[in-house]
Amino acid sequence: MTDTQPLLDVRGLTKRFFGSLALDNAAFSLARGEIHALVGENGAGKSTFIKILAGVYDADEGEILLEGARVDPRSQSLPLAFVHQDLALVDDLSVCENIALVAGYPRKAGLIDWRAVMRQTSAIYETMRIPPVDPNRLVATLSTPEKAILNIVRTLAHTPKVLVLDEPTAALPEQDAHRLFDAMRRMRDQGASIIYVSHRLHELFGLADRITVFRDGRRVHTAAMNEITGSEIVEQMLGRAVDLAHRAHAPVRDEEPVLKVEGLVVDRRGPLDFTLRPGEVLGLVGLRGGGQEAVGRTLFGAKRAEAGTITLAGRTLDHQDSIGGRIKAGIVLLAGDRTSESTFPAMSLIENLFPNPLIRGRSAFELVSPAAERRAAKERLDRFDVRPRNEGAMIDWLSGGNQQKVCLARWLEADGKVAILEEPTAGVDIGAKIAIHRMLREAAAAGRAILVISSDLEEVATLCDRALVIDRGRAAGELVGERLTIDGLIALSTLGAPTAAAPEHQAPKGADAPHLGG
Amino acid sequence: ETRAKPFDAWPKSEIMKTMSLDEAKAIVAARTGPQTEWKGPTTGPEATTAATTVVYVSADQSYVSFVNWGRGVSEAAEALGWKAVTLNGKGTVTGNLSAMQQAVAMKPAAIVTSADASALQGPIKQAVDAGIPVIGIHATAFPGPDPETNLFMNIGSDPVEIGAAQAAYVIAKSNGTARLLHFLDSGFAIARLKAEAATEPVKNCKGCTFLEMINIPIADQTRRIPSVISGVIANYGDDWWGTTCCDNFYPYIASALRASGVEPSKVHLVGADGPPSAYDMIRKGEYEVATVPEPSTLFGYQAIDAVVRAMAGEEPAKFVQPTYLVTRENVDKEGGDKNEFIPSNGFACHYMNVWRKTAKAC
Amino acid sequence: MTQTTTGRSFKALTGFVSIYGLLIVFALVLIVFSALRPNTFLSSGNIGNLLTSQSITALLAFAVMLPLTTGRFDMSVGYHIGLAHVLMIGLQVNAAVPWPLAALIVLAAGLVIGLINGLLVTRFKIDAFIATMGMGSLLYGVSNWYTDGQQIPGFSLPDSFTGLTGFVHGVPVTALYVAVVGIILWVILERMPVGRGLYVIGSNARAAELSGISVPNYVLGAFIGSGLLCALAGILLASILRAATPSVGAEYLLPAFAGVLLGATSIKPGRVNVLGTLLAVLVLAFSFSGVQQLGAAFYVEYFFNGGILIIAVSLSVYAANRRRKEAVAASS
Amino acid sequence: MTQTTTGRSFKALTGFVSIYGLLIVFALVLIVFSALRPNTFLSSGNIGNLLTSQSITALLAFAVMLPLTTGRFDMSVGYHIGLAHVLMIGLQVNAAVPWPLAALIVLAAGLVIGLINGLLVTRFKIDAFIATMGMGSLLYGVSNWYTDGQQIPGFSLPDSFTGLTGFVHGVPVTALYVAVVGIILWVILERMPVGRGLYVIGSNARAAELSGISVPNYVLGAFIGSGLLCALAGILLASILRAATPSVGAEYLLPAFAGVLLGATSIKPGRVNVLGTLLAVLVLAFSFSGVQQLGAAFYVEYFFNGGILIIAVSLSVYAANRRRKEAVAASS
Ligand SMILES: Nc1ncnc2c1ncn2[C@@H]1O[C@H](COP(=O)(O)OP(=O)(O)OP(=O)(O)O)[C@@H](O)[C@H]1O
Ligand SMILES: Nc1ncnc2c1ncn2[C@@H]1O[C@H](COP(=O)(O)OP(=O)(O)OP(=O)(O)O)[C@@H](O)[C@H]1O
Ligand SMILES: [Mg+2]
Ligand SMILES: [Mg+2]
Repeated sequence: MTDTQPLLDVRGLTKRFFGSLALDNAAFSLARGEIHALVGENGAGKSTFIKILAGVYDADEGEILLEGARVDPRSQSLPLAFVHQDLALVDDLSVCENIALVAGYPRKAGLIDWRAVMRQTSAIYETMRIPPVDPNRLVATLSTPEKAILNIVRTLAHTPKVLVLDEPTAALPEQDAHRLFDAMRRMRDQGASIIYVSHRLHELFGLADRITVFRDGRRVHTAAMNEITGSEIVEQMLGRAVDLAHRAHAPVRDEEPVLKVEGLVVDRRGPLDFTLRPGEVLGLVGLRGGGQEAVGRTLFGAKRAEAGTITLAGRTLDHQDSIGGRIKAGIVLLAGDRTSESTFPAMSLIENLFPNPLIRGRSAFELVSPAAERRAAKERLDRFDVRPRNEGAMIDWLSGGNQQKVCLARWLEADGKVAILEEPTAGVDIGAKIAIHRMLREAAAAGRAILVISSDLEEVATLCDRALVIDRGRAAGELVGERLTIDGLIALSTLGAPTAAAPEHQAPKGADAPHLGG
Repeated sequence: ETRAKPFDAWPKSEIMKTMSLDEAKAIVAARTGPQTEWKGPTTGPEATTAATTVVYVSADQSYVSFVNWGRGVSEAAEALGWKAVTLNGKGTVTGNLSAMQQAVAMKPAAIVTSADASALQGPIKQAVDAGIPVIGIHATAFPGPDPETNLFMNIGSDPVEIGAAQAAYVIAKSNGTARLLHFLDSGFAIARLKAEAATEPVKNCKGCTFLEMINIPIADQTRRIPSVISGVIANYGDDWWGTTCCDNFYPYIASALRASGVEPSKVHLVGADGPPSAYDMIRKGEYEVATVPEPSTLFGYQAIDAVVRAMAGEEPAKFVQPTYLVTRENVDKEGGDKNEFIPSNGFACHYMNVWRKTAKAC
Repeated sequence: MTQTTTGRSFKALTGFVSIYGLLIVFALVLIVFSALRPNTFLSSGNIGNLLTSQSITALLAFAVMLPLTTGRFDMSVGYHIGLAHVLMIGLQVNAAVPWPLAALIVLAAGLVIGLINGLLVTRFKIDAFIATMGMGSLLYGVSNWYTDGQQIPGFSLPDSFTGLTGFVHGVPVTALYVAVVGIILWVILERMPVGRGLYVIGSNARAAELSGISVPNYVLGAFIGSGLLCALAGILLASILRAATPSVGAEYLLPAFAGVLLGATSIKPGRVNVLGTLLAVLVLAFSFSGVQQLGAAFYVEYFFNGGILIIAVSLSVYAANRRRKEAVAASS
Repeated sequence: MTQTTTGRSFKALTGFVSIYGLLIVFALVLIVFSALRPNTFLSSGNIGNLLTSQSITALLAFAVMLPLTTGRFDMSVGYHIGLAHVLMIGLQVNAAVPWPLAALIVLAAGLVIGLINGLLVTRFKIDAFIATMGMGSLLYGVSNWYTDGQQIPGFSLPDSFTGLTGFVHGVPVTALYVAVVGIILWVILERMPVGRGLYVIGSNARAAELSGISVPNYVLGAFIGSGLLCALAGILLASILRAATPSVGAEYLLPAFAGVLLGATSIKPGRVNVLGTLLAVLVLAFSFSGVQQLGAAFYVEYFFNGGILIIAVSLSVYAANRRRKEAVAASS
């Protein structure tokens, strides 16, 4: 064994899904004690590669060498730990049990020691320096970012030789992402090697040591992180150059607001006031538990407001409205948790695009022509560049990013006045992200008002005309125009919190306190 | 002084292997005539006037025969001022088991059951050990006490006689040329016995042909019968006679025959049990031409008589009501106007004379 | 060259099998048994008899299918048809209600029963399996209470009522009702937004809700439809049997489920659907009838039923897997 | 102040009801009926008989519960117990096999049947509901073939065999077996990682797979366990009935499911569990026995069965919802 021998070496990895190549003779090599970024456009084969390492899929060809020895993840248990792209959480089990599922069950006399299972919860949250949630809470009652954190921390329980993270930050608030990066650096310093997949390229600089780019199931480039630029990475990924500095704010139109929110209280948090004009893209950002998600859900009728008024195009909305009623009134919402709230598994792309034709103004018992539907679906798949471009394919066959495009197409193409988009580009590659941002701007230009609820501050900074930072259901501040930058957002969202004692490692008490209860 | 243990079994009747045309005609003539003569007991112990409860464990309260027997038991019990409680075995072996266990737990004066006794050995033994006599109505194949299953008495028509009556009718009315099918649920011993008695004479009759024994588990009769009838018509055409253990098959067989386009006068069915549907079909001339009914109310009186005798420590009365044939000609006689076989022999009055030591003219 | 040709035709074959597997089985059954029993298997008598009796199973299978599109079991259909047929005969015989009125009453009762099932599931949030199981027991209680466990023979049913399930120009009318109901259901499920909604609920109820679909209303509607179908089946069963027995009904439950689930392996593999259900009911009925005509022992039916279920489903699962592979291969 | 106190005690109450609802119902049933029938309801004879006969239902409920932890239905348990008890008597009566050997054969057959069920579901990827339904039909065929549809009376079974389900110091031995099996299952499901794995598969199979749980092996194991439990129940049933009838068995299917699903509303609300299952079986049996002893019309028990199922489940769903709401409210 020499020092130059990689810890993990993968060669000639090929995986066909029903004949199509997801991985085509792919190679990857991971050195000891490095953080190695893995990037590539949607459907490039990153998750497939990781699932083969995890033994979830069988490789068709190729070999995996760990410390020089050939291994088979399917039959061996290897010192590798994974955070998969799809949240692998069990909703109706408690937090501590979800942790034990991955971290292991402490046992006494061969039997599970439930007290110890609960005790290990706080220890595990400590690895990311995040205050633990109540170990007995059902995962179903956690918010999306809380789930994302849980999904990550439980893997960090033991320091494995290799830690593999597949887009962990797609739904993670900026502050928590930084806590994760700190934890990763600590683990690297303790000798672990980390594979890190992300579409948020700006994260990689300063974090990763090396980067590998996949395209069409092949490795096309590996480089040291400090020897490559963002636009080079993008060019390797997409095979073409893209202007990363896209930022197109439209002149704010001087129209009457289409949406007026006054004194809104949800989940006993608030009050919140804001307005939204046609043609405007407004970002709502906040800390984890800031309540920005609840605001969107309330506007959409998926949650009940406890106080306040919502006025849409001059008409005050009834708090008892159903979701269907709000859609009819002109509000649509793209849910952030793709797998559990957006996609319809085992159904075709057509059906995923048009799950409820009523929202396109059809009546329940009206005849729908399948040919027209197919045409409409094809056209949308084209516009959103969904691959594979087969309207009859099942949604389950698509990569994460492509599924996201389908869900986005469902809502962006629906008629309406206000579109609320939670994490609109979660898991979408940089090329597609730019295209989607362009489409959102076009939709705005055509008169739509768009509310973006995103944990991706870069997205908010580049896409939105205006951003509100939400803290405990209240607007802690507003950033417009030139002041709307990533740094500005971070500053406001941490300073905006009243007790920002240790902004780096300690979440503001106010925001987190509720999570300790239960 | 209750005696719960059964006495010795009665000698069993022999199956008629052969039956000449004349014999058959004679049997038909005898069985279709009125049943006015009382052949049952005229003496016996007096019944108690104390509050007495009898439990009737019905094999299946959704099935007309079991319901009617229970009604007979209630009627006879009420005539004495007793109380009868019905427990439902729900048509399953295990349902019968738990109903019988319940019956034992209720500590009644006696238990009357229409459920198959051989799968109830445990609780019947418990009852007998506790001094509770168990009386069957068609709970085993033959009438009389049944030491093997601990029944103090089993009440019923003689299955051999029922089969013989069916065979006689088929041979007589077809002038010795019938082609015969027999439908049964061979899960029941009594049904197998009736089948043998009904088919042996036909098998041995020169001009007749015995076609097939067709087993239809009662639990899926509704679904199975249509395709069974398709098979029958495919294999034998639509010119045949049918006999059966149980009339409850016939409404389904009739609907399958209708759906297959068979004329109502073509196929001739001879039934047993005599539920209202059989009277209806015979009256309308829809496939069914005759049935051998069971005297439900009389069975109830017989059962209560057995209880009275058991309570006095005496042997059950050695009495079996002769079988009767319902045909289109006599369909309204002997209770037929009520769609039930009620012998016109004044049995209720006779029993009351015995139980209350009276001497009313009946 | 030849290799790709065989490859392509194999592909075409598996695609065809995965969609039309049941149709193929049906054709095979027809061919084999009409060769073995040429004079009788495809005789109009046999077909009329089978179609008439299977119409009931088919209607009940539809009744099971509707809530099952949303992923909800309806275990009450067996006892429901029992009650419906008891009421249909009972009202005419005991209460001298003219049959069209009796039919309306039975349908209204069916609607109410479906509504209650639906409310138990949507408002009281009881698991559908258990709610409808409890409801089934209640319905059985009602049947037995109404009849006191006795048979009600249809002494004087009018010809117009018994004729409901007769023949017109040799065609069994009952089969026509099933065809009409089938077409209506097909249009609703495959061509109308409301059908899309039902399937979508079955796939991901939370996402359906967030698509603006009122999940409770759709589920309620599915159960009401199921109740109406049971009532219709009960009316026809009464006309076929011309006598009512409270114990009738339960034996239809498993065959109805078998039809729906076996049907879900064909036409639209992986999802319960109208045509698949109809085909499955026919396949099961005709194959069993054929075996019966060959004079098999009574228990052969059970082997046959179990065997055909397992084999047909494995076959089409296999074909569907192959087809899925090819679909992705073709599109990329 | 008083308001919050009542608020808090109301909360505690709903929490208690949602967990111990069935226990409360059970206590009520015992109190009410022993007041109404003081001499018979709680007599040792009645309790002994109920516990003995309900042991079978309880074992079958466990057999249903095991695959149901992973979300798979086993519809073959009814026919399986039928075959097991037929074999158990048949081997002794027809083939003069000593009973311990016969029991081993029946258990081995149970293992094989469970294995086949499991393979159909995991390897052939057939929907569990339909695979086990088909399997059930096959098993019923075997029972009927073996007995030719007739009863096998066991008039000369050895006392050591019939004594298997007897009493020791007035305690029904069968109930002891159930207790032992229950404890084993409880330990496996609640105190061992393998049990947690089963539950995880049941609530999110994908997550289970990504957590490194071998879903097929776990499911296979659950079906094998189910097969063994059916075989055990069949052996005991043979000892209770002392005669074998091929039609026995199917009637257990719905009560077994009712027990498991009703049980899933208590102790660990929302998830099938051992203690809840046992409680549910007892509640149904004792309330039913009480109603029978009151001498109600026979159909009242159907109302009662259906009613208690629906009411008990609605109650505990209501309580669980309140509890969950409070949990969420408290945590936000
Ligand atoms: N289960 C599956 N069935 C069929 N095809 C699949 C399956 N999983 C992945 N694929 C296909 O394999 C290819 C690679 O997918 P993969 O999920 O590895 O992409 P990815 O690089 O992770 O993309 P993303 O950035 O969108 O997550 C895609 O074309 C996808 O459609
Ligand atoms: N949910 C749907 N189901 C079926 N067909 C649809 C659906 N949505 C759109 N279509 C059909 O697809 C075609 C294009 O749809 P699209 O909504 O893009 O049309 P459009 O250009 O907005 O036209 P319109 O003026 O009718 O709104 C039309 O024929 C439409 O009927
Ligand atoms: Mg991916
Ligand atoms: Mg349009």
